[in-house]
Order: sequence, then C-alpha cells, then structure tokens
Amino acid sequence: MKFAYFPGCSLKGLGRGYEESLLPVLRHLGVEFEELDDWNCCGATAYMAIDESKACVLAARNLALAERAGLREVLAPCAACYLVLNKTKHYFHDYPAMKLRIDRALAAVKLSYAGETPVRHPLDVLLNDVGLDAIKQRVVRPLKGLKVAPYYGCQIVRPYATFDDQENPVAMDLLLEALGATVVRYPLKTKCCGGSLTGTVPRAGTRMVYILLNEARKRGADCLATVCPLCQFNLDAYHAQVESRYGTPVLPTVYFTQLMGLAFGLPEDQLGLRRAAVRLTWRPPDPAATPAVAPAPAVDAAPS
Amino acid sequence: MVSSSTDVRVGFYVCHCGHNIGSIVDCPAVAHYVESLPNVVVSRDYKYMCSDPGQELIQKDIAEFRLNRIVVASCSPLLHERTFRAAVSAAGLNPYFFQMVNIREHVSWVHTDATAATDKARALARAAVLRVAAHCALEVKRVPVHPDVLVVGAGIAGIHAALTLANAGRKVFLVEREPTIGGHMAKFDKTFPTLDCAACILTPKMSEVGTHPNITLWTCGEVVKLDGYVGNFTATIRRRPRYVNEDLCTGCQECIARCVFKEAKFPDAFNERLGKRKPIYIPFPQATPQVVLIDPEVCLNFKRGTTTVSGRCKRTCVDACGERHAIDFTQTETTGEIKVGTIIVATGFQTFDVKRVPQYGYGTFPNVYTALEVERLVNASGPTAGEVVLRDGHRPQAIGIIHCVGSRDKKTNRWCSRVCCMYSMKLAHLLKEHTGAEIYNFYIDIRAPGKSYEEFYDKLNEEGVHFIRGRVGEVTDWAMRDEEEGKLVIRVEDTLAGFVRRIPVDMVVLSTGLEPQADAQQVRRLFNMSCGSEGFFLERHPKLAPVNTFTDGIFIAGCCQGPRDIPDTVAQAGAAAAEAMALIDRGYVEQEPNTAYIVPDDCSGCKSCVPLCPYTAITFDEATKKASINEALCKGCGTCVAACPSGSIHQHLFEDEQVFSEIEGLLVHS
Amino acid sequence: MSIPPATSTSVAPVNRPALPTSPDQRDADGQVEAKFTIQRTIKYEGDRVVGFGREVMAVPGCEQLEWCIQCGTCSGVCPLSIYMDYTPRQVMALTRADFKHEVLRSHTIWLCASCYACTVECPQGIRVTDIMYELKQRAIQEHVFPRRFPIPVLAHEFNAMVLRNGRISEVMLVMKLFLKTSWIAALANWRLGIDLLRTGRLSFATERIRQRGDIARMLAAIDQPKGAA
Amino acid sequence: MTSPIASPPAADWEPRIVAFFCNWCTYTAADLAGVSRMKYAANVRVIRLMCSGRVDPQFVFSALANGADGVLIGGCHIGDCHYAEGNYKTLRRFELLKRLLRDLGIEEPRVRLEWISASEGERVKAVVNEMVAQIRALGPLAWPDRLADWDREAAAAPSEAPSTALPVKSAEVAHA
Repeated sequence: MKFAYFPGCSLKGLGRGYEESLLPVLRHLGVEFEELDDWNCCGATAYMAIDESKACVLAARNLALAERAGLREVLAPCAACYLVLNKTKHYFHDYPAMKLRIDRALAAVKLSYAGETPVRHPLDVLLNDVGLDAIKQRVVRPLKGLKVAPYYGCQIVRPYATFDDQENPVAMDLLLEALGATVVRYPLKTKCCGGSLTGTVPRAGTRMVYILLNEARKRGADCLATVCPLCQFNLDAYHAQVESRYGTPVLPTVYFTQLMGLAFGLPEDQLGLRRAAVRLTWRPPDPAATPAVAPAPAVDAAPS
Repeated sequence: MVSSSTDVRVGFYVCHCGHNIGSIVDCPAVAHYVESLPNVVVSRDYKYMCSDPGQELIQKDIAEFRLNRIVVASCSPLLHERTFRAAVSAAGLNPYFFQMVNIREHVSWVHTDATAATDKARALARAAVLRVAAHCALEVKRVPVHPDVLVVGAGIAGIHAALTLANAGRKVFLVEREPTIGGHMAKFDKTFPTLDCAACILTPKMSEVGTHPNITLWTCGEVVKLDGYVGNFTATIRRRPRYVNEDLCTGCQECIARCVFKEAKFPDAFNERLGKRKPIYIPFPQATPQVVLIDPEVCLNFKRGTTTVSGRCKRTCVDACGERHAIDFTQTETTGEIKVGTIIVATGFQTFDVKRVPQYGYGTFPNVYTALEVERLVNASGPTAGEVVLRDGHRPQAIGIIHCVGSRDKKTNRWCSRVCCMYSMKLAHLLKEHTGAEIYNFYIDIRAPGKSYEEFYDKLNEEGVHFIRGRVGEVTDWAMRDEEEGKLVIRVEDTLAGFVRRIPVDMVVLSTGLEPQADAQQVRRLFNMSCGSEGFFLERHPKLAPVNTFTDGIFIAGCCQGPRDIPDTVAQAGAAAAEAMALIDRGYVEQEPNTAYIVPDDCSGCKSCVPLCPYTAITFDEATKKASINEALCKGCGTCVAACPSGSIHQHLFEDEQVFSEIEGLLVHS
Repeated sequence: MSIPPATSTSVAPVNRPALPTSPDQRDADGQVEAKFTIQRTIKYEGDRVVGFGREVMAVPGCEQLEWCIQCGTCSGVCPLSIYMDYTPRQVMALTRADFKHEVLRSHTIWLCASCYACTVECPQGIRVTDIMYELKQRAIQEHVFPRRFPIPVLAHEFNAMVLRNGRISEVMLVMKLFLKTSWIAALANWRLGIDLLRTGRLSFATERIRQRGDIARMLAAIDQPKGAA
Repeated sequence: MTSPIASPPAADWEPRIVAFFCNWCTYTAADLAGVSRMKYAANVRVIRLMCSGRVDPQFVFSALANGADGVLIGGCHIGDCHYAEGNYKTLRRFELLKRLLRDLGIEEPRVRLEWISASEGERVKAVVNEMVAQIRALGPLAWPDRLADWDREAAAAPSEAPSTALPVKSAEVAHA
C-alpha cells in the first residue's frame, strides 16, 4: 500500500531538514509513498481564524486528491497539517452543513471526497505499521550515550490523535529507545511551543521557548527531538532572542527522523542536520571502532 | 373467564394532574370526545383523579350508573394503577375491569404541541376504551413469604440492615466478600462533620453482628445464583477457603507471630498497600469475625501448587495453634443453598482509579496520595501509627487537596460523588492537626448541604485552611522559580481571584470519587435489577420507592444505589430493613394474575412452547398429547403465547383480543 | 534558576483603561501619591448584546459551551493564560452571558496558540479552542482588533497568499507581516534572518500549485447553491 | 370488527407509529423520558406488554393493516431480560418477521426493534425522533388502501392464489 505523502508548506520551507531526513528514512525502511500531486496549503491554524469552512475546504481538496489518486492513506508529517486534515475529516462527518459546503466547493473543481482516507503521522506509521522490531534491525549505529528529551508538542496528540495517549504520549520515547538513545523524563513533552506567537507576540512566544529548552537542559538532555516543523523552528531559530532575554540554554533541537537517519547510518549530508541554527554535533560511536576517549562537545552554537 | 361484551358500561376519567397534564392536553376535549365512543356511559375530566375526591367520583359513578368498566387517563400505570384498582375494587367491581392510560409521562411531559398531544391523548383513550370491553374478572393469587432475609454486603449499610432485622427477631444471612465485615467505613479514621472516631462507632456494631444469635455471617462469601421470586428465593452462596476453621480459631493470633516470615513483607490491602502483612494475618485488630486467614498466593505452604510442606515452610502456625487445630490447609471452596423471602443488596462502591487522570501524577510522583491512603496515614492503627510521613520520608510543610478527581468530569465520571467535599475538609482538618502544614483545597464548588456541614466548612476557614476555587490543571515537578525546586507544583486558576497560580506543595491528596463496583453489572443480572446510566443500581422510584428495585422482594441500600455519606446510608439501610419486614409481617404477597393458560381443545400438541419457558412452567402430557401450564411457576412474560402456532395459549390481562382492540383503537381516525 | 516573572505583552490593551500605576511612581518626597485612574466595572444589562452567546453556541464545535461549570481547568492548563487579560474561563463566562464587546476586544483570543490543552482537559467536553477560533473570526469580521496588531494581519496575509498561490511561502509571509505591523520588529529579528540564510532555509522562491484557479473557484462555491458558481 | 379506515389527505399527513414496549425496561425508560421532561415527536403511541417476547407478529401486521406507518418494538438489552431470555425469542422472531416484511415490500425502517434499558430515557427520545424522521421521508405506508386493492384484484381474478399475488403487487407499489 502506498501513502500519499503530504509535505505541507513548512517542509518545503523552514522545515526543510524534516523532509530531507524523513524521506530517506522511509525509503530505508521500505515504506512506499508518493508525493500527493498538486497538493495545496492545508488551511492551517491561521486560516481557521478567518473562516473555518474555507480552511476545511482547502484541506478537503487534498483529501479528495488523495482519494482520486487511489492512495489509501495520507501521510502528514507536519503536526499542524495533521491536525487540520483530521479536523476536516471529523467536521465532514459530524456536521452535515459543513459536509454540504465541502461537497459544493469540491464539485466546483470536479473533485469529490468520500470522507474515508485516514490521515496519519509518520510517528504512528513507523511505530505501528513498520514496528519497533523492524526499526531495531536497521540500527547499525546505536545512539548510545545520547540523552534526548522527547518533545511531541501539541497538535499531533491533541485533540485528534488516536495512536497515543493524550496526557502522556510514549510513541517517540519507545522509538528513541529502540535507536539506543537514553530518553530523559520530560514533563513538558506535550506543552505548546508557542506556535506563531514567537513571531506575533514575541515576548510571550520566546518565554515559552525558553521554558521548554531550560527544562530539557536541567534534566540533562543533550538535545530535544521533535515531530513538528514549527516546534523545531521555534526551539531552534529563536535561540538568539531567548539567549538575550533569559540567558543561554543552548540545546539543539532535531527532528526524530534525523536521529533515525544517524542510527541507521545513512549519509549524514542527506539528513538536513546543517539546517539547524544550533547544530547537533554529537555522532553515534562506530560500534566497530574502540570507544572514543574524549567526546566532542555536543553543541555547536550559532556564531553571533 | 367470561368476556362479557354484552352490556358493557364504561366510565372514563381524564385527570388534569394540576397543570402537569392540563397545560398541554385539552382534558375537557378528550372527555368530550370519549363520550361519543361505544359503550361509554360517563366521561369526565377532573383536577386530581388520584385524590380521595377523585376516587370517590369513580365509586359514586359505579353505583349510580351501574358502570362495569373503568378507564382512567392520568399518569403512568407503574405509579397509580394499584391505587385505582383498589378504588374500583372497593366499589364492588372486579379490579381487573380497569384500564389505565398514560397521558402524563408519555404525552404531556414529552410533547410541546398542544394539538398533537391532545390528538395522541384521544387515541390512547380510545384504545383503552375499546380494550377494557374485552377485560375479564380475575382473581389475585396469594403466595406466602419466607420469613428469613438475605443481606448481601456487610459494610455499614449491610451491617445496619442486618442488625435492624435481627433485633426485630428475623433470621438474617449476611454474606460478605471480604474476610471481615466493616467495608470502607472500617478504613476511615474520623467521620465528618462530628469527627467521631470511625472505629469507635462502627466496631460495637461489628461485634454485635458477630455474636448475634439471629445473624448467620458468611465472610469470604459471594452469592453466585438466585432462583425464585418474591417471598420464595433460593440463593446459592460460594465461600472461598480461609484455611482456618472459623469455629475453632479463637483469634489469639499466636500463629501470626510464629510464621516463618519474621517480617511482614506483603502489601496490606486494608492499609491501601501502604503497610505490610504476613501470609497469615488478620485484616485489622477489630476485624469481625476475629479469625485469621491465610493468603494462598504468598504462603510458602501453597508454593508449587501443593499442600505438602515445602522446603522452607515449617508449618509453625500449625504448631502455634496446637490443640485448637484451627488451621486447615485442606479447606476448599464450598457452596450452599439458602431459602429466603426477601433480599437486601448493599454491595457498596469502589473508589475512582486515579491512574485514569495521569495529569495529577499519581504513580509518577511518590508524594501524590489518594484520599483513602491518607485515611490510613492519619489513622492511629494505620501503617505509620498516625504519623504523616511521606513515601520519601519527609514530613509535609504544604499540602494540596484536589477535589472532584473522577467526579463531575465527562471524560471519567460525570456525577458528583457527594461525599468528597466533606471528606476532603475532614482530611484537611486532620492533616492540619497532625502536621501543622499549609493546606490548600482546590474545589469546583463546595457542597456541604448536610446537618452541621456548613458549620464544618466555617470551622475549616477558621483554622486557616486555604480554599481555592478552581479545578487543577496539572501536578508537575518542573520548577519555574527557586521556591518550586524539588516540590510538586499545582497549576490552577484561582477563579475567584481571576488569575492562574502555581502553588508548590510537598504532598498532593486526590479526593477520589465514588463509582459502582467493578462487577456491578454481574450483580445486577444476578438479582434481576436495573442500573442507571452511571452503573449504580436503579431504585424503583427516586422519591416514592427509593430502596425498592424493579424486582419485588429485592431492596437496595447504601452506595450501591449511588454515592452517599454514612448518615444517609444508615437511614437507607433502616428503610430497606423496614420494607423487608413489612413483607414478612404481612406474610404473603399478591401476584399479578397475568399468567398464561392453555385452552386444551385448541392445543395441537406440537410442543414448541415447552422449551421456550425459562421457568419450566410448561409440561407436556404424553397421555393426552396436550401441553399445560403450571400457573404457580408462570411469571407472565407471554413469550409462549406469541409463539403458539395454534393460538391455544392465552395470557390473562394481555389477551390477543385485548391487544388487537388496543391497536385498532390507537389507529382509527377520529 | 529562576526567570523573570511574566509581564504584560507589548500589545497595548484596546479600549481598556490602564491598570493602576505601579507603586514605584512616587513623588520627590517619597510620599505615595494617589495617582491611579479609576474605571467603572459594574455592568448593566444594556451592556450585553443579547443573543451573542446563543449565536456562538450555534456554531459547529461550540455547542457545548452551555454546559460550562466555570471550573477553570481551561485556564489551569493554558500555557498562555499568564498573559491574558481575561482567562479562558472568563472568556467562556462572558461569551455565554452575551458580553460581546468585552470578549471580542480581549487579548485572550489572540494569544490562544491553538494547543488544544483546554479542549482535551475540559471536564464538560467544551471545545474551548474552537470557540476561540469562532471569536477570532468575529473580531476580524467586525474589525475590533488593534491596528497593526500582528495576528489578524498574519491571518489576512496568509489568506491572501493561499488564495493566490495555493501554498505558503513562509519567508514571504513573515516579511509581509513585519512590514505591515512593525518594521522595528523586523530589525530586532535580524539575527534570525542571518541564521536562516546561513542554514539555507531562507528562500524567496514562491511555492505554487498548478491548478491555481481551483482555490478561488472552490472558495467562491462554498456558500453558493450548486451550479451557480 | 371493521372500522372506516382511510388515509387522510397527504397535505396534513403525520406518520403514526405503534410501539410495543416491555413493562420492565423500555416502558420504564419512556416514563423516565417523561419525568426528565425530554421532548420528542408525538407520533408514537405505546402499548405496554410485560415482555417484548409477547409481541406476536400478528400484532405488527394488525398495526400496519389498521393504518400504522411504522411499528417500534422495545425490550430489555440482551442478557438483561426481566424474564431471563424473553428478548432472545423476540430477536429470533424479529429476524423472520423482517424477511417477511421485505417480501411484502415494506421498507426496513418502518418496523424496528430496539433494546432500551430502564435508565435510557434519552434513547427513547432519540429512537422515536429518528424513526419519525425516517418514516416521514418514506411517506405514508397506506396499507389499508393497498389491502383493499388486493382484495379487489383477488375478487377479479379468483383463479390466482392471493398468497402469491400479495408480494408481487406490494413490490410494485413500493417502487411506484
């Protein structure tokens, strides 16, 4: 079965490192997918603020395209896209008036949506379709010694995720452990990163980023792992502001797929690690070589 | 049974029920309409038919107009059918020449369009008028009531009901699942609002149960089967082995001291697993019966699934018991049958499982406790002898008590558990007394509606306990400030102040709600009761029959019917005992004569009815090749009537002719 | 380590008088001067816009508001409630009680980051986030937000870009946002820009879909009967 | 006993549903709906029986033949029958009844079996409202008229057995 890969705007823009690492990892694990042809913006949170039915119509076009292409499931790596696509599906079923509007709008461009296609997140697919055993088998360079704070953010667990617990999701914890990393207990794992507030109300946004980074640092994490391009952007790119306002909790934030790529021994330059402002320089020890005596510093802070 | 369709004289009465019916249904119009129907001699509307003047109106008309059929359109027959049948009977008419029409619960209370409601009332009245013509005179059957009572569950409700009955001279069988009676109340330290010591007021009653000549107490027992009907139940009771002979054990507990386990090392359920016990133990010092028991899960003697002495077990308990020979490793499960006339179900509640609200950190943070754990923690006979020492060894300086955990929450239990506000305040008082700590109560609303409850709330305010109105968002261990380091932080909106607060504490108490026992559904089926949507047992009527169930002769008391505090539980247990006694003292029950019967001439002898009857009331006579029904066994469901291919089976009160008339009456266009 | 306490945002309150001045404002003699402004806080029935609450509760996703028991769970779990002029719970109460002007002028609706914590935790099943969206929509429709307030501007720019291209080019979006709200803020973020350039994430290329007309056609068709579009 | 039954004009047609509710669960649930002042469509008229097992298929046919547009049977949930297993018999019988009704061209939503316990007042409301909406969409059943038609045809063609004529004709009517 092939997935309809829905990258969303972020993975083609600020979240490029996510796509760059996700696609090789999926291929490496034999997950078949093709990019949804002529996909459009999912509607996203900003659109919801203007007109809910317009947002739903935008999302529904993508779902309709996937159905037309005969692809059974949509793969949405961006947490915001994941939420909006799922929300649209729920509204389509729960509210006849919304269904009517969606049907009407799609008919205007000769599309139709049956409301069946599941929308799934790569974390769900990797854990439940590929399975931890298959992932473990691919690990050639276990992430031994790397302490990771698993950061899920909001929108993949709330309010529509069905594959994990809303209060205490563990999918990424299990995945990281399978890669050989040490998972630190991170009570802020589902707290909000501030979303677009970093740009719109910077003081509120950067404070939230600071709290997330600082708590991870206090708990001894070497890095945070995320599943969402906006979370990664906020935690990574606003480092300078956080630093100037609160002090320096310098801590890299990587996509979970980048850590998978490292553990699978995929070529490093294909994993988009250089896209980060605060780069993860830690590398898994080569199991064949003797253990390194002096570990390199984990972090390469951005020059300022 | 003679159906006399000749000279049928119907009297019809439609009730306004004050405004309850009259405000939607045009009662005079209904009465006027019915007047035109065949056989109707009198048709009237009246404000309150169930009142004495209403009933007298019917009786007067029966005499004056020689009425021989009565129809009353008012409330549900489940409420007042009995009233009107008695009134009809008092006027000299057979009570079964009566039919009731439900135009309140099924019409005026559920419809808003007056025209449609009045139309429907007309149709229902017409159906009853047509039906009643086909009614027959029937005799009420009387069945004797067995004078013994079964009480299921020996918490405070079961104990009080059993003692009330026993003191009145009734024989009571009291069955309890646990090895001791006492239920949840035995675990409490003090009781609100009087702060009576729970043990001081409960244990005298417990020992009275243990020694009462009229009470047969079976602990470690469960009712597994129930047959029969009101007045004549047969209950099957299964008892788990205790491995100690109750008649021989004197409760000296020397065996416990001599057990090969020198230290108590197994979690103690009575102390909410905060303390430890040995494989041979007594749940708590005042346990009733004062008999030890052995836990086969951990006793070495039972290791490897054999009763031979294992390597390490020296059977020192047997030696300690000596001459008394009370310890018996060969005990097995036993079952027995008893006959009783009435049953009181008092199976209680379970507390909400706090693991279902992970945001409050139970299981993650050792210093988060359930309220029941704190009851044991402040109890002088508890695991810490009343010292409030946290799991991490510290003494708390600040304590947060979170109300409504697993109550008033659509995601878990949506009902208010009624007792949590008060017990939270009681625990706040006790914790303050024991520790002097700062105490914060986080509540949605304070519900203190009992006698002296509001005064208790005042007292707590006086003691300096903080009350913060707000449902807690989360309990975490991440610090924003130095004063929060190493503490549990409660994040909550102080809704009266209008802002969010973060409050660091050392200890969090979760005031768990009450919910139905895990096996409430099985118990309900066993006793043929109903459950409400929350899963608590359903009373027959919330106001007028609060301890009755839909099965005659079976009563409910205590928290199995819904959350309530001790005073209410005791009152309800007394009421259930009185209801049982009323049946016993009368000596008989009247049975609705709705049994099925066979007209032998029509029976083709096909036997299809025989296996249908769950009560084996139908037998087949091989000599005559006809089936017959034992009316004493028939419960009147009518399933065989509907199934008989030759139409030879009939049912009193639900004759085909009566139902067909009713159908026709409902549908004829007026 | 402790961090500075949360303070009010840089966004100026709208139509709400300033809070009492801080106690630091003393005169030369060190005497505390009663120099605060007072405001009327009583509400009259005429201040309500009767029917507003019902209107909101009629919108899909907002129906459960009528069940609110004012427990404050939404505020308790909201990561941004520390900055809000009205807590989410108060917004629920004000909405239900028809205090339309207060609600639509509140910062709260703009500070909601759509993390859905309130929606998931609400014991009454109220979808607080969806209600916040509805209130934002109404505020935009009625133009009751501060001039140059970035969030409605962002929403508007987002809207326009999707209509034109079908996709979002994030960099262009952020640039427009800064230009339309505050170019000083754009300058303040210069380091962010450099980082993005350095890491190859700053792209000025415009993402587009092929069937660009589709978006406009679909949006136009939403509220029109079949065939009219 | 015959009565002058004729379908009223279509303009003010209102669906009429006859309900057979068991005394212990569904009738009590309907009482609960009343006590809770839930509001539902006035098109349903309830006949109380002790158990849904008492519902003779003839009751259903009698209701339809007398002009009902639908029939609702309500009993305790499976496993909860006051008489232990009466509702199993109902269920078994209902399956046969459904087949017969299908052959007669009677649409499935018109005759419905529901398990509603004593505490499910809300469910009574939901089921009644849903059923009324469905039957309203289907339109009048007008069985009394059809039966009269069949009677006339049977009289005109005495050679044809009415038992076979019945289903064929009804199918045509249903598609008309």
